Amino acid sequence: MVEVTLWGGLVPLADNQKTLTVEAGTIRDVLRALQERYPALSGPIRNEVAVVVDGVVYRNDWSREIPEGAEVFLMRRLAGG
Amino acid sequence: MRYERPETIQDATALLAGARDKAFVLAGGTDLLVRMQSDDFDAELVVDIKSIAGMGDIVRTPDAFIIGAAVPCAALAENEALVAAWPGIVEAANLIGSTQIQGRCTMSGNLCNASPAADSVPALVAASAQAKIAGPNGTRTVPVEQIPQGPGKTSLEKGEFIEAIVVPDAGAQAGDAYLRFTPRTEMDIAVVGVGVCLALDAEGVVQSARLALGAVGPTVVIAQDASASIIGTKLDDAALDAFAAAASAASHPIDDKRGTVEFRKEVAGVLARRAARIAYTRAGGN
Amino acid sequence: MSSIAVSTTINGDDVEYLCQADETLLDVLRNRLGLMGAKEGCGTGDCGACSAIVDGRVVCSCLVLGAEAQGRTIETIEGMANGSELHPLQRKFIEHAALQCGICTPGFLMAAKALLDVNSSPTEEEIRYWLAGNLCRCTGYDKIVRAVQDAAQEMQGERA
Amino acid sequence: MSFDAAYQSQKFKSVGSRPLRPDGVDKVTGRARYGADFNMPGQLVARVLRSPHAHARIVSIDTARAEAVKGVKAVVTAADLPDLTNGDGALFAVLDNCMARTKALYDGHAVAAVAAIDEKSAKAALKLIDIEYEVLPHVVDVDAATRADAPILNDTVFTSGVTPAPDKPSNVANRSEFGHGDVDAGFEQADFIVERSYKTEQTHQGYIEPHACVANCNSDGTAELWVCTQGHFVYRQTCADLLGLEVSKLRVTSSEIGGGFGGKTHVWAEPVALALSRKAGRPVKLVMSREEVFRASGPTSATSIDVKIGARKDGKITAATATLRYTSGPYADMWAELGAMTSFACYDLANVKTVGFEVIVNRPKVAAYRAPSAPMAAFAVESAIDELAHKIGMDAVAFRIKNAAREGSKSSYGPVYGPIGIGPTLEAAQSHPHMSAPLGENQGRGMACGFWFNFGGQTCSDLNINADGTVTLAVGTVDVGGSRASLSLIAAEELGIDYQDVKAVIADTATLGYNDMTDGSRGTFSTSMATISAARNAIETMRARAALTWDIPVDDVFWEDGHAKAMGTKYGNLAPLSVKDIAAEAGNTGGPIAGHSEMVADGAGVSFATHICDVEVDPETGSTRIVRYTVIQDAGKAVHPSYVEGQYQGGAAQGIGWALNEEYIYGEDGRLQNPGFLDYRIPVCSDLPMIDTQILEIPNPNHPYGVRGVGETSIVPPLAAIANAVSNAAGVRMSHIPMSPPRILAALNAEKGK
Repeated sequence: MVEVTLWGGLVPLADNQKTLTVEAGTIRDVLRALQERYPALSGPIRNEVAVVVDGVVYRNDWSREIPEGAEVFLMRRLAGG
Repeated sequence: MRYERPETIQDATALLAGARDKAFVLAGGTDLLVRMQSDDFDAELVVDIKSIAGMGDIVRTPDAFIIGAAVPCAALAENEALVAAWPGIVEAANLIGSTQIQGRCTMSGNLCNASPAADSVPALVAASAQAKIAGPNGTRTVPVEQIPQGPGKTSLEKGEFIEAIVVPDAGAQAGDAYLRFTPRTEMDIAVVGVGVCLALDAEGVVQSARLALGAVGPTVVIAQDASASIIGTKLDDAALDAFAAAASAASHPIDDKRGTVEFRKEVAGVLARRAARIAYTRAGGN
Repeated sequence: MSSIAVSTTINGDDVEYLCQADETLLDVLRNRLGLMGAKEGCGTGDCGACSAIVDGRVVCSCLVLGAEAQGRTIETIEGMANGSELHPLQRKFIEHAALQCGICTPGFLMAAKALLDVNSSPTEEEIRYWLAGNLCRCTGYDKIVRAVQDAAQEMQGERA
Repeated sequence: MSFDAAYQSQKFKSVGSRPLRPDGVDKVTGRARYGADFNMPGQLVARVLRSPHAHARIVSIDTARAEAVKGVKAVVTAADLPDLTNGDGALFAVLDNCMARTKALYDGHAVAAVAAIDEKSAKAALKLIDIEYEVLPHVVDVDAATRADAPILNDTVFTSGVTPAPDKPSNVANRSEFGHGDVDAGFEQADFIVERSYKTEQTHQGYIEPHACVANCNSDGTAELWVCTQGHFVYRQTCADLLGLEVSKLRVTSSEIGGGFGGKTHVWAEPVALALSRKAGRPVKLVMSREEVFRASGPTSATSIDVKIGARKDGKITAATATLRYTSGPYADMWAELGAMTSFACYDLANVKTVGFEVIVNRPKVAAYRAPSAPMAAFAVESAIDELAHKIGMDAVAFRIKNAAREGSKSSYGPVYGPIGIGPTLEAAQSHPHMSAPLGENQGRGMACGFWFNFGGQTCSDLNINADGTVTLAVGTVDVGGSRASLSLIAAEELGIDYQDVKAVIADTATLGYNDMTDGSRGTFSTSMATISAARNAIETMRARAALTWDIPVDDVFWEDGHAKAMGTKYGNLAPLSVKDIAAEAGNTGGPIAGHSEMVADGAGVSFATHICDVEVDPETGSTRIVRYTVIQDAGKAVHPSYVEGQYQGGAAQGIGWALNEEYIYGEDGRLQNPGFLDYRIPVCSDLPMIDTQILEIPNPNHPYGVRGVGETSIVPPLAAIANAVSNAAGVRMSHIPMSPPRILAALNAEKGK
């Protein structure tokens, strides 16, 4: 089981919950589980999300395994300069 | 647009007089070519005066320096006699733009561009320099401050152009200085410009003084009472305070993208004080 | 507006071209003579990326008319190396990483060459004020100044 | 083949050295070709007509007279760019920004464009385009735009991130919030509190190369674009979307790029050039003037930020809040959100809350500018932190060390930090000689910290072993600051060959797989990872070829120091085979040898820096001179140290310009007053001292060589470092950037009670 914290913008789309627990081994599993539970999340998840696992930001690598007890955060996909 | 490169002054004045529409003189071109970039620039004729004999020369006569209209500012610093006699004028001319601009721009062009913030004009005015104007019916000479009439406007008649700047001999106990305020150390248009020229007697007492301020009015401001406030003094602090206050009072700047009214008035006083002290030492004062 | 015929010398070669009265030397170099080394960064003489040397003085070629080049000697970046042998300044700019994007480099090299031609061992301050007309947004100028100092020393050594 | 990105500590032979860059000779001889240096036969010249109004409805456009001008081959308006964005708001914003569809939303907004055989006829045609505007009230100031009486720019914009959802349109497009703990309780425990509001004016990236491209559309749907860009693959996708082209048929070639800093991550006029070419049936060259670059490309945000920080006597911060208002131009984006996330990112805080408001105004569409949104937030926070340290009577560095985030700290934007480098940069600053150097009259020292995210991204690279054993490395990230040299070092290191035997080139979109934008300081980070992966693939192939040559099992062949070697002694002493040896036989052992990599290089890790700055303030004129400047930043592993130093120095110089002189100045009429390098004053050579750098190397666990991104962080600390130095030099706390002489003199006078 993995605890996932959503960024402010997504909270209203998930029954106003800030953190959720889902069954997941990789980032892809987390995103799939979230979308199944709250279909409204699929829009932002598809084109503007980045996932932070233990402090490291991933923008594309959804195959990244999630270590046991790791902290998972959903963040807006950010632009650099 | 037509480009002409006359070889004599007469041909130049004839060309300028003969133009139906707008005609411009090209010496250094560092102002003219910038104006040409804008879409609404149009001109019938550009007269390049650099092929006219003498335009590129600095001639030393017993009582003056005659600086040809096509002499680039960089060349002024290479003329030891001029630098020795008029360091203020040379430093003002050398503050215009960058090395690349210095290789082209001229004091006559700076004068005719009639920008309130021109760098060389306050120093020339302080030095009581004159402009030798060539025209269809001969030449005339006027004090330089009579050329600019307002931003971008000069007193030159149709067919006239400046042939040379005439700087009188400085005299023994005389010294001049030019300072300007710009946010960067180079490449800026003056937010405030201050030209000072003064002459001393043997004991170091100020006999005469002229203060000219740039970028604090539509044209260069000659601060009469500021000059008066230091005549008869040895430039002690009280005299300098009065000089600075008078310089600020004489300024009537505007707010614009380069500076505010309060800033320009205050800094005019600060620079006037500093320039006066430099001129004083150059004039042999302690 | 009829064209003006101009004959001049560029990088030691005799060159002739036709240009419009209001055409700048920069446009002539780039669009008529294929000398693309001079770059237009601003078109108003404020950035120095178009610097060229006319009769020994480094100037902004965007503020010179093509017609004014008649009978003058012009040096551009393309003439700085001696065949395939780079000028010491060109070598030192690469060695010191004195360029990143490189768009300002031709202009800096022209200005630095003009400096060393008149002042063979300039101080840091003299270099910085002489090069103030060349804008660079990538390097912060540090390595450019060091490259010019190093080249001056090497050229000084050659002369000594 | 899965790629193990984990860091292995090793002794490097090539990485860490300072060789000459492969593209150096072209750049010092003037042969390098930038955006405006490319021409196609029969090309037309393009000119864009731009709105002189800050806010106006386009009532009608009549191009008949313009089309009749001799030499004009095409005139386009928004009608020639039909809306194919099918509901994608961000893409529609790009389309509308390239050419206004209903309203001109800022001074300089493109409304029409002309392609003609020469500039003269193009300029003449522009004057004959009859356009009727209905001028509307405008607003350019970030705070004025949020007031109730402000003119509404877009009546379809309702503030998102607010519950309940508002029912009236607003210029505040989005509210974002971050943080944790209970700030009110935190402030109760504070012995000292600093509360202040700060403003920063809009600045531009200031790249010396104006945007330029040559576009060519053929009647068979194929098209070509030569353009200066930070991401030709992204430009291809965006242009294809906007013009309805198939991605495979649009080939985009990245020219040498004359600086970008985030400003060339976005299309501005490229779709217009393609549209003109399509309509005229001829290639079109479009080069922006410097004035157009200032008026109509992508400067950064203007901001207004309120900060409140409380701390106990012992120096522990108990609570911190920030409210950040960022302008985004007429189209909302994520700039305020980024500011809210980065503001307190350097610190380990129990109670923190940041709220960001994205404000739309009649200014050009904001694009990224090197660590976008972070420098402004850092200016406000690091100024308040400095003031608080003074109040408590603690040394500025010690106060930061006490509160700095470390491994395990919960960041103010949410996630817990892994191993991070802020502590080491602060300790390095504390012991740096600059910190104890003497100061002269009217001089002061200031310091500040900076944070940036750093990203990875989709990256491809091809590494081909040529017959002579030398290597061609084709990469898809753009080289602005010497990355071809760094990536050649990486390939040489992994293959075990000499740097001189590797030549790196930037491939165009038709010859390499998709690469993300070169932004987020990812150039060297991601492409070095892809290059290592490609090199390892090539090594596997070469081991197999060696095995074939020796006729022994491939498992008994290992790679070391650039040679295939046979394991053990059972095969007698087979002479090791070099890359050259293996390449020479390639024809008979299976054909050309190459290593490819198509990967997602992620896990860039965040980046920290500490800057120290000495200034001298002239008390009589308010002008500030930078006397000494030191940058201390963690690079993980400096691949080519000279170009890492270059990033540190360049970022600092841009920060110095931003802090002291650079700003967009708008008149009452909403028009930009200083669209040029004369009055938009970036630092010149004589304005700056040498900029000293110190590279820390704390390996990034998610990169084989420990490499971190370095390109952006260096612009984050300068605004605050200089503000703190000015405060210590002149005794005035400046809260408005840029700290121009008039503002400092006014503050000095106010201080003296004049």
